[in-house]
This record gives sequence, C-alpha cells and structure tokens, in this order.
Amino acid sequence: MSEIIRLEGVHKSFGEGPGAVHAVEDVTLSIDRGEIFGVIGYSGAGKSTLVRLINGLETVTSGRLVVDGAEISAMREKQLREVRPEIGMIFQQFNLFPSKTVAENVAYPLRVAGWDKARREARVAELLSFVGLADKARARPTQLSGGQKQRVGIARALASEPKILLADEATSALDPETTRDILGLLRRVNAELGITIVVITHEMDVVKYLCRRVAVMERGRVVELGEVYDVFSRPRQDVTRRFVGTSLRDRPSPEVLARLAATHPGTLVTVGIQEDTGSSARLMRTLGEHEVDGAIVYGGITEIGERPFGSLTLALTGEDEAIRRALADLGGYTTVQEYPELEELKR
Amino acid sequence: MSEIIRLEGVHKSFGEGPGAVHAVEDVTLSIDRGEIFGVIGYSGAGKSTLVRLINGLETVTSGRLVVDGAEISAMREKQLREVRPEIGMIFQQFNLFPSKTVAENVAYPLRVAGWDKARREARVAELLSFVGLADKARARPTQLSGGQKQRVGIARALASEPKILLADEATSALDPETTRDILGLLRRVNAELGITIVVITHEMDVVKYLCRRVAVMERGRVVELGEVYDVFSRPRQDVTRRFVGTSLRDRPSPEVLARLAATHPGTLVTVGIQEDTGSSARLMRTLGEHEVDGAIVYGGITEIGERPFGSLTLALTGEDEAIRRALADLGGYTTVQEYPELEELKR
Amino acid sequence: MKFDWAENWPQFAEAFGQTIYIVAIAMGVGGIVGLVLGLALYTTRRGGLLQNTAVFTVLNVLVNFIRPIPFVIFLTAVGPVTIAITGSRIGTEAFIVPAAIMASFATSRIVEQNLVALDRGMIEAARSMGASPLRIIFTVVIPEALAPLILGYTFIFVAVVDMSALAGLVGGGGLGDFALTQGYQRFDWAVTWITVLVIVALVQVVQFVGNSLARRVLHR
Amino acid sequence: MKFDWAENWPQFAEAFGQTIYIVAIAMGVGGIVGLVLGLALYTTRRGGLLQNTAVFTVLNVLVNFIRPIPFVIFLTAVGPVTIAITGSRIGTEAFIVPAAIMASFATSRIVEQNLVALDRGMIEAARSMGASPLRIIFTVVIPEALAPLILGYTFIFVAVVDMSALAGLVGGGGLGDFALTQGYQRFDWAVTWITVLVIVALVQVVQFVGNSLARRVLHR
Amino acid sequence: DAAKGSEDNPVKIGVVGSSDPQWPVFKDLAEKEGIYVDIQNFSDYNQPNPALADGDLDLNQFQHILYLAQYNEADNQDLTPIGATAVYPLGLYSQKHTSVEEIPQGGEIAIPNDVTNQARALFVLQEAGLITLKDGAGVVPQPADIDAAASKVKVTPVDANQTVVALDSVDASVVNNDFLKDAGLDANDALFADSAESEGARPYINVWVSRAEDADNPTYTKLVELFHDPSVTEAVKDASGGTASIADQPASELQDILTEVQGSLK
Ligand SMILES: Nc1ncnc2c1ncn2[C@@H]1O[C@H](COP(=O)(O)OP(=O)(O)OP(=O)(O)O)[C@@H](O)[C@H]1O
Ligand SMILES: Nc1ncnc2c1ncn2[C@@H]1O[C@H](COP(=O)(O)OP(=O)(O)OP(=O)(O)O)[C@@H](O)[C@H]1O
Ligand SMILES: [Mg+2]
Ligand SMILES: [Mg+2]
Repeated sequence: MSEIIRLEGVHKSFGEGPGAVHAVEDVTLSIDRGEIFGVIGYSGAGKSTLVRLINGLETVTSGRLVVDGAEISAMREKQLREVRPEIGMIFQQFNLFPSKTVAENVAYPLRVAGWDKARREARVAELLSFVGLADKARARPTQLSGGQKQRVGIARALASEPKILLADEATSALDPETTRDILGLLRRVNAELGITIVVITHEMDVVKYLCRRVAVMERGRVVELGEVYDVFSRPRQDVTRRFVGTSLRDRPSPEVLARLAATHPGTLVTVGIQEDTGSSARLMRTLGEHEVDGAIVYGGITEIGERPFGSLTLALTGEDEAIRRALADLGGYTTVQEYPELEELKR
Repeated sequence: MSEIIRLEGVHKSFGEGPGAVHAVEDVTLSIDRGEIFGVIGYSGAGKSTLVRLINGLETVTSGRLVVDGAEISAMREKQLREVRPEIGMIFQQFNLFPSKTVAENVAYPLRVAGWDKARREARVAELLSFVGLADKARARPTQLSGGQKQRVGIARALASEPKILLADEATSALDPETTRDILGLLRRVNAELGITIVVITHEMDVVKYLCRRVAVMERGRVVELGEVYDVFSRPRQDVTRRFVGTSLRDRPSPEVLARLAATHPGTLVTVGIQEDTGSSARLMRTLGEHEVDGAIVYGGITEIGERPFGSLTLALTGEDEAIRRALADLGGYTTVQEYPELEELKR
Repeated sequence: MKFDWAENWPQFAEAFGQTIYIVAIAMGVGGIVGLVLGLALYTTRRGGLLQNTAVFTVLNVLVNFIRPIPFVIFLTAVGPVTIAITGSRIGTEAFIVPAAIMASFATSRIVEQNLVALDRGMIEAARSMGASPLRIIFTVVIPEALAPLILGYTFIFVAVVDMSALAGLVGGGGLGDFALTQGYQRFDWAVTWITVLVIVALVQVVQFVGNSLARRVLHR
Repeated sequence: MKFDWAENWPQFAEAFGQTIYIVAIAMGVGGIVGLVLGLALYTTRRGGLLQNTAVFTVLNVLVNFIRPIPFVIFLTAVGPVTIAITGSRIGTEAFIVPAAIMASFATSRIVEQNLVALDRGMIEAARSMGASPLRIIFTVVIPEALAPLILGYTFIFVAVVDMSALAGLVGGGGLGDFALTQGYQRFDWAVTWITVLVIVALVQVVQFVGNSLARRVLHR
Repeated sequence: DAAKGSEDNPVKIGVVGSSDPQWPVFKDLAEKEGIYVDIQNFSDYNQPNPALADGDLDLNQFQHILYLAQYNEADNQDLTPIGATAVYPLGLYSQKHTSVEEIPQGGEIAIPNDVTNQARALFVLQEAGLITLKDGAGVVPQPADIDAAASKVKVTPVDANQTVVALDSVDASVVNNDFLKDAGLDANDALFADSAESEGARPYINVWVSRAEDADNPTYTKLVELFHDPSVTEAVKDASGGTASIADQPASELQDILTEVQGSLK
C-alpha cells in the first residue's frame, strides 16, 4: 500500500523558553493511502495539534512532514493553498461561519473549489439530507443544537470529496444513533472513494468500528502504534490498557468486583477472550473437563476489526483442587486474572 | 424525597408562525432534591433547550417551571439573578471568557458570589488540581485543547458549590480516563454535598454510571421516563431501544451476526441477562440440563445502578430437539432472540 | 433683513443638493478606498492573513500622518492633486477630493478596528479549505464583521456630513455652509437651526437604516 | 516677515501646552462619558442586556442630533453651558466644554460599534452565574472587547487632536490654531508643516501605544 | 477688585490676528503708560462681538463699522465704536491677467465668504464693471443679488485665505488687504481697488469697539489714543504693505456712521 502521509521526527512547540508547551514531540509515523487511522490519548496529549500540522494550520517547529508527495513542512502559505483543497477537516470546535446559513456553510468549500451552481446545490442537498439536516438548510449556526453544528461541520468537510479527511472528534457531540450513521458514512466514503481518514477520538468504539491502525499519544509522543486488534488485545502501555479497559467495560472495577464477590458464590476470575488464543467455546470445554461450574457474572465479547475480542469474569464453583487445575489449563492458552484479595475477604 | 425542580406543561418555541421551531413541547416532569437525573435523546431533540429553561437563560413560551420553590417561569431577569448563583451550569459549547486566564475563569462565579480573595484562591487551586489543570492556571482558553476547555467549564460550574448543577454534555470532549475522574467527582459532590445534578449526555455509560432516573426526549417531548434500570432493561420506545442497544453493544448487528454464523457452528441465539429474570448461572444450568453446548460468541454483562444487566449471544450445538427444548425453557424466564434468517443461510 | 425663505428657497435646495453630492461621492470613494486601506491594515498586522511588518508600518504611519492635519491645511496641501483631478481648487468638486481622501483614512481605521477581534476559528476553517486570503477577506472576514462594519460606516457617514460643512472654505456650498453663511455669520438663528435640523434629519434616516441593517445582519 | 522661531519659541511651547491640555481633558471627559453613553446604547438596544426601546431611541436620536452639527454652530449653541461651567465663552477652557461634549458623542458610537458583535455565549455564562448587568459590562463585556476598544479610543484621540485645531475659534489657542494663524493664514508653509509634524508625532506616539496594547490584549 | 487696566485686571482686547506686528508694540506702549492689556486672539470673526457683549472682553478691534452694524442689528446689541484705526482698500488680484479687461466673459472670481467682506468685494467687482447687482441689493449684498445676465463673470465665495491660495485656479480673486504682505502680493499689482478715502469707504473704517456703557471710559479712550502713536501706526501700515490709510475720526463721528449704516440695514 502506498504511503500518503509521513511524519519524520516532527516537533511542535507553542511559545519559547521555559514556559514553552511541547505539544507534539518527535513523532514519526506513516499513514497509508486509503486507510482509516486512529489517534487516541488523554485530553491535552497533542492529538489536535498533530492533525493541524498535517494540513499546515500549524507550522512544524522541527522535523519533516510529507503529504501526498508534497513536503508540507517546507511550504509557504501560498503553496499550502494548493494542497489544502485535497484535505478536508472536521474541527473539534466546529468553526462554522456564523453569518452563513447551513447550506452556505456546506457550499463554501465547493465555491473555493470552483464548482458551478447546479452541482453545488445538488451536492449540498445530498450532504444535508445525509446528515439529517435538510430541514435546517436555511438556519444559521446560532440556531442549531450542538450535534447539529457538528453535523454541518462533517458535511462541510466532506463536500468537495477530498483525498484525505482529518476528523477531530467528529462525533463527540452526537447521540449513539447519529454517531452510527456518521461512522457508516465515513466507512462508505473510505471504501467507495478510497479517502484516507485520520480520526481523533476518545470513543474507543469509534476506533474499533472504523480504524485499521491506531496511534496512542501521551504528552506529545506516540507511545504505541499498530493494528487496532493488536493494540487492543495486547496493550503494552499503561495508557492504552486504561483506555481499552474503560472502552470494553469488560473488566470489572474494584467496586464492582467487591459487589460481585458479595452476591456470587465461588472464585472470581477474569479470562481473556481472543480469536487466536482463547475462544469462549474452548474455555467452557476446559471448565467442563475439570468439572468446574463457571457462571458468567461480568464482561463481554465484541468484535474488533471483525475479530472477536473481550473478556469474561466467571464465578467458578467446584472442588478447590479442580478449580486450581482448570485455571492452570486456562493459563496455558489465554490470560487469566485472579483476585486473591477477594478470597481474603471471603474468609 | 422533596422535589427541587418541577416542569408543568412547558413549551418553548423559537420564532413564530409556520417557520417556528418547537424545541420543547409539553414537558411535565419533576426532579427530586439530591438526585442525579439524566436526559438523553437524539441530536436536536431539545435537551439543551430544556436545561436552559431551568436557569432562565431561555424564557418559557408557556407552562410553569418551579425551581426550589421559586417560579422561574414568572420571574423577571432581576429576580432570576438571585436564584442563579444556586444553579451551576456546564455549557455544551464551554462558553469560557477568552480574555481571562483559566484561574480567572474559575474564580469568576466566586467573585460574583462575593468570596474573599484568600478563599477564592484556595478554591480555584483545589478545583484546578482536581480537573488536572493546575499547570494551566495562567493559560488563556485559546491555548487549551478541547478537553482542557471542557474541564475549565466543569471547574467553573462547580466553583461556588451550587445546589443544582446543569451539566450539558459535560464529558463529551474527554478521554475515557478523564471522563471517569470527572464522573467520580460528580458522584462525590452529589453524595457528599447533596447537589442535585441534571445530566444531558449521549454517552449511555454516563447515564448508567451516574443517574438514578432518566428522561428520553424525542422531537421536544419526553417520551420515556423512569429509573435507569427499568428504562434500560425494558425500553418501551423505539428511540430508547436503539440507544440502549448501541450503548451496551451487547446485541450484534446484522453484519456481525452474519460473520458469527459463518465462523461458528451451531444455532445463534441472544439471551437477555437480568438480575430478576435470568442470571447467567441459571442460563448455563438450563443448557447443561438439556445437554446443549453453548459457546458465548458475543454480548456482555455490565451493571446498571449496581445491578447486573446485559445479553449474551450463544452458538448452541447439540441435538436439534435438545436445542429446541432448551430454548423453550429459557424463554420461560428470560428474553430469547432467535435468528431464523441465519438458519436459512446455513442450509 | 432676516432670511426670506420664500424667495431664497432655490438657494437652500441647491445647498441640499450639494451636500448630497459631496456626501455621496466622498462616502462612495472614501468608503471603498477606506475599506481597502483598512483591510490592508488588518491583514498585514502581526498575526494577520498576510502579515507584513513593512507594509503595515508604512500604512499605519501614513494614516496617522494625514488624519490629524487640520482640514483647511490639508485641503490646501492637496490642492495640486485637486487641480489635477477637477481642474480647479475651488467649487463643490474641488472640495470632494480632500474630503474623500480624509474619509478614506478615517474609514480605514474604523474598518481595521472592527475586524481585529474577529474569531480566528472560522478564518482557519476557510484556510483549511485552501481559500486565498482575498477570498477569505471577501467571503468570510467582511460578512462576519458586517454588523459592526455597518455601524462603522454609519459613523463615518455622520463624520462626512459634518466635514461637508467645511465645503464653504473653497466655495463648495452645501447645507453646512448654508447654515454658517446664511445663519451663523448673520446671527440668524432661525436659518441656522432649520438648516441644522435638515442635516440632522438626513443623518437620522441613514442611522435608522444602518441600525436596522446591523440588526438584521446579527440575526436576532 | 517670516516666523522667527528663536524669538517665538515660547509661543509655540504655549500652543503645545494648550493642545495637550485640551486633548487630555476632552479625551478624559469624552472618553468616560462616551463609554457610559456607548454602553447605554449597547445595553438598551434590541437583544441587549437591559433592552429598553424608549431609552435606546432617545439616546440614538440625541447622539445623531448632536454629531452632525457644524462645530462652530455647536460651540455657539452650547455657549450658555460653557459659561455656566467655565465662567466664560472664550479661552482654552471654554473650548474644552463643547470639545468634550462632541468627543463624548463620537466615542459613544465607537464604543457601541465595538461591543455589538460580542459573542453572546460568554455573556450567557456570566448571566447563568447571577452576575448583574453592570458587573457583566465591567467584567466581561469591556475586557472581552478591549482590543477593538483600545483601537477605537486611539481613533477618537486622533479625532480630538484634529478637533483641537478649532480652539482658535474662541481664542483657545493650541497647536492647530498655531499652524493656522502663524502658518496657514500667513502663507508660511514652513511654520505650518513644522507644527503639523509635531501634531503628527504626538499622534504616532499614541497610536503606537494603542497598537501595542491592543496586540497584547489579543494574546497573540 | 483691582482697577481695570492694572496688572491684576488687564484690559481684555479681542482681536483676529494677534500675531500682527502692531500688537506687541501697542502692548509695550500701554504698559509704559501704566495700562495692562491682554490681547485675546480669535480665528473666527463671529466670536469677538458676542464675547464683548457678554463681558468676556472689554474691547475688541478687528472689524469695520459695517460689520459692527450688521452684528448689532442681527443680535440686537448696542456695541459702540470708540475710535478709528485704519481703512484698507480692497483689491482684485490675478496671476493670469494683468488688467480687468483681460478677464474673459464667464471667468471665475474668488471672493471672501464672510458677510461684510463679501459684500464689499461685490461692490468692488461692480465698480470694476465685472458684475451688476440687482436693484435693491442693499448695503450687504450677497452672490444671490448678482444679476447674472448682466454680469461678465461668475463669483465664488471662499474662505478669506483661500482667495489667495486659489489664485492658481481662478481668473482673479478679491483679496483682503491684511493678507497681501504674507501672501507676497503687492498692492500695486492690483487690477483694481476701491479707494480708502472715498465716501463709499466710510462704512469700512476699522474701529475700536466697547460696550455702550463703556464708550466714555477714560482708560479705553487712552488706549485708542495710544494706538495712534507713530510707532504703532507704522507697524499697522507696514503689515498692510503700505496700503492702510490710518483713520482718526472722533468717536462721535464713528457712532453717527454706525447709526446711518445700521438704519440702512433695516
Ligand atoms: N436560538 C434558536 N433559534 C432557532 N432554533 C433553535 C435555537 N436554539 C435551538 N434551536 C432548535 O431547537 C431544537 C432543539 O435544540 P437543542 O439545542 O435543545 O437540542 P439538543 O437536544 O441539545 O441537541 P444536541 O444533542 O445536538 O446538542 C433544534 O432543532 C435546534 O435547531
Ligand atoms: N495555541 C496554543 N498555545 C499554547 N499551548 C497550546 C496551544 N494549542 C494547544 N496548546 C497546548 O498543547 C497541548 C496539546 O493540545 P491539543 O489541542 O493538541 O490536545 P488534544 O490531544 O487535542 O486534547 P483534547 O483531547 O483535549 O482535544 C495542550 O497542553 C494545550 O494546552
Ligand atoms: Mg483536541
Ligand atoms: Mg445540546
């Protein structure tokens, strides 16, 4: 697959001297043409700054940034202007034009790109009806709800059919249903038109649903990068583990565990479910072999990139010895998390 | 429990005549002192407008609105001013003061409330360190990331220890980890100080984690209202069902089902897990009794309001007849969703 | 020997016509040139779309050079330009030249002032689409600042009407001169105030239009 | 009989002092009164914090009534007020009265214009905390509009300097009058332009300060 | 209160053009005689009379009798001339033409736009045969009183200073006498001028003016007298390029002329 975006040792600081903020530090990564690439990380990690470098809204402090063969980091504003129509952007703060109507907002990039009136109108109508705002075409942004504004921003970014779409928290203000529609749209434009999409999000579901690869940022640096399935199933960094955990909501928090222990007899364990290491069927078989009863009390199995993934928390009942052996067997092919502290409590 | 907010037949329209937008229509509800009340619904459903009525930022078109004994809907701006310091608000669009520093933004409501300098500074320092922005105290809002802005908004709304907190998508721009911290804080102020909180959110996890009761809005109307557990486990409206579904991510979509059917032998069924109707242990026992093997291929069990809730999708293998009987038994105490269309495909 | 309205009505009408003529052209030219200058000040200032310290400094100093010059001195100084354009230093047209220049410089500051605090987010949005600075100015900057700009132009309109009272300096006539020479200099307060009232009425009409436009543009 | 600088230096110095005096007081008074009037226009306008059509209409008409009156007529008309305040209709102080009034009205429009497009979100935030309109004005509206306000006041400063050239009408002196009577009226262009350059230098200094303040306030 | 004319209570004199050379000379002279004066300069002819009437000034000296008459009449005042200073001829100048005859049909003449100089300029132009005033134009005619059909030129009133500045764009200008020297014009180059001695020039005698009740104030009379000291009159003449003819009519005669002129204005 050919590469469309490459960052080499990119730094970005705001201000100078000891008070400077190093928003992006030494980031090297490469995004392939036609892929959907996710960026996640704590608030303030530098995600927005990173994508704003890609279309040159911020200038690189040091390092090299190449987009579709053009060296953005060496370009002047005038040259950037020629590259930018190929890069659509959904802004975290929407950045709509307050004095223009919704339709005019969406039509703006088309005017810049020189589309004629008839094509423009048709395209605007198509996009607005897609984002469910056909009836708001003549409203002004101040008359819209938060999610409506965000949808106008999405329509505007997609309007001129860019090659690259930078989506900075594109669904943060949307209800789950509308989010699903928008994500479906993004997936479709990616599949049908081959648009490369860089997605910043704090919703792990968005990453799981959309992205092939994901980068995890922490304090300006990319601390983890890889296929979404790998990153989620075998997180190496603490930050990733926490994100994946909260996202899957498949690992019970200490409070929840304490409650589960109080209401369920038996030994609580959390067992990882992964396509290549442990399917739930194999798991149940192992328990059956050892004559151990396993009640699922918490956890979940979903898909990441069309492959099953998750964990189940079981309350195991049976002979102590049998349980011990069953766990040893399980440990042979998947991850097993035991909770000795809970056993202490029970005694 | 005493009531703190009451709406009686409240309407709110923008504009007049045929072009008018009826953002809130005939809403009657009552919120108890000290409860955390959730409002969910599609983008544009009228959620923000509803809470903006509560502190009089928008005036009621018709109907009655009483907050803490004061009839907001009959008040003039001057009287409202006396009620408002008791009502903190986190705005969907943050609405920070751009020319003030982060610390000054948070201190503003304290100045309005007449706190002296020493108390003000202590309180601001406490809040900023809580939302993780102690190092940004002297930055301006334009120098903050989206999530950082939102956290300033949260700190500002909580600063003067209001009796009521209106939180309009308070965590929409935050990563999961920070979201968890903020939700923890809200739960704490609710528990410790007895603050009543009205939460608008599109994140069902937030509802599940925080709220006791939830209202579902659709096109300006409250279409469903009740205890969160009840609404989530037995949704009556279509919109609620969709939201709950996407939220729990425990019911596979048709695409996912098709893939599961392709990769797993056996009959796929989705079984509801609820505290009072079907625990997973009971489920497994039933299958065992009929000598049916059930591999869990999808789904999840979480807690809502400290009670287990979810669904599991199983691939059942065994005698056709045994499977039929097992399903009949299951149907006796919980919900069972079969997928005959998949069976068609297999043949 | 008070003013005889019946007899001198045509004189008043002529003065009215002259004021309209002066204000229309000075506002027209000054408004456009001032807009261009103001946009130039706005775009070349630090952090602007076309940041350029040299151009900004020259413009900034130039505008400040011209504006505080007492009008009659300025009018005399630009005499050669006036002659080149209108063929004479006196008469209504001859007054319009310095008036339009002064109006341009004043307008440029008003325009600059109304643009300087514009939200940068939407300008970034336009930049991200590859719009050129000129396009951004005409399709984003101006439309977004339209309400204060309209009020700014209304302000300048009043200033130009006020300035038009100086037309008499070079025999340019106009209502202001009429009020001065037929009223004030003759201590004929009736004529003075009737004429002033007509000027005020003219201004009120324009301000009313300006206010309504601004309100409409603010979408309230 | 050209101007003899060596001998008449004190006269020039006196004129300089008079200009500073006139401008300082007219700006001081006009700036504050204009701010109050401008805030009143802003807050009482439709959709304002203290929307009040009656007050707005009266103020709006009043401001438009005063501003277009030719200055010399206005100065004569407010003579009684001037006498009441300064005891005389002539002299430097006597000029300051009408100058300050005119400056107030002009400033009010500049202030109004710079506030009208302010983002309403943050005003709502302040309202939601129970802040009174007065507090909102002083702690939110003005601070948030500070950059354009500073440029607006710089604009008015130049206008007042320009107006100060009219002080000679009532024997008020000042640099503008000096340029007119010692230079222009005697066709002594050296004196004219030297004096004008001093005025311009004064203006440049103030504009420079204004620009730097505005820039700092914009946090760029 | 200190006596009028003492150092603490100087006699306040309103003038237009305090930078004229006679004033420092006059001031010094008066001080030697024990009378302190404060010369108050105005740039506008309209202000010194009301200022005198209001008591802001004690005397003023900038106007001729016609102007005073017109003011008294319009503002219903009784300001009184207490001494004469000089009469200045009013002349027609040109950069383009050397004689009145050369001025073409339809040519443009700039004249001062203040009421009385304008009126006098129209009389000058009529005398020079360039315009014809309508019947009943009165003592203070204005451009509207010109009988255009019977006139050779078009008249444009402008700011007094601009009559000089505009010499480069009009056929000729009527220039106030006090500008000649500064403007570098020579009274001898005038294409035409009215005569200071003529009977018709009597309304244009420049005068010292006081409030009526002060007409006989000895201090003021003394000042009028001092003004006619040769050192002062020389300066006056000098400033006018030698064209001023010093006038010394007694106050009573000046008051008669005023009454006469004022009568004709009614
Ligand atoms: N000032 C206004 N003028 C006209 N219509 C408005 C105005 N404010 C809101 N509306 C309309 O009212 C409806 C409800 O808006 P509201 O902001 O309450 O939605 P919401 O439920 O908060 O949506 P979201 O989740 O997207 O924030 C929307 O259709 C919106 O377009
Ligand atoms: N203009 C600026 N001046 C100074 N600091 C800035 C500026 N813009 C961003 N920063 C800082 O850079 C860091 C990275 O900001 P960025 O907006 O990239 O974060 P983010 O990862 O997008 O966070 P979020 O998820 O909250 O939007 C933050 O600490 C922020 O305060
Ligand atoms: Mg961001
Ligand atoms: Mg909302």
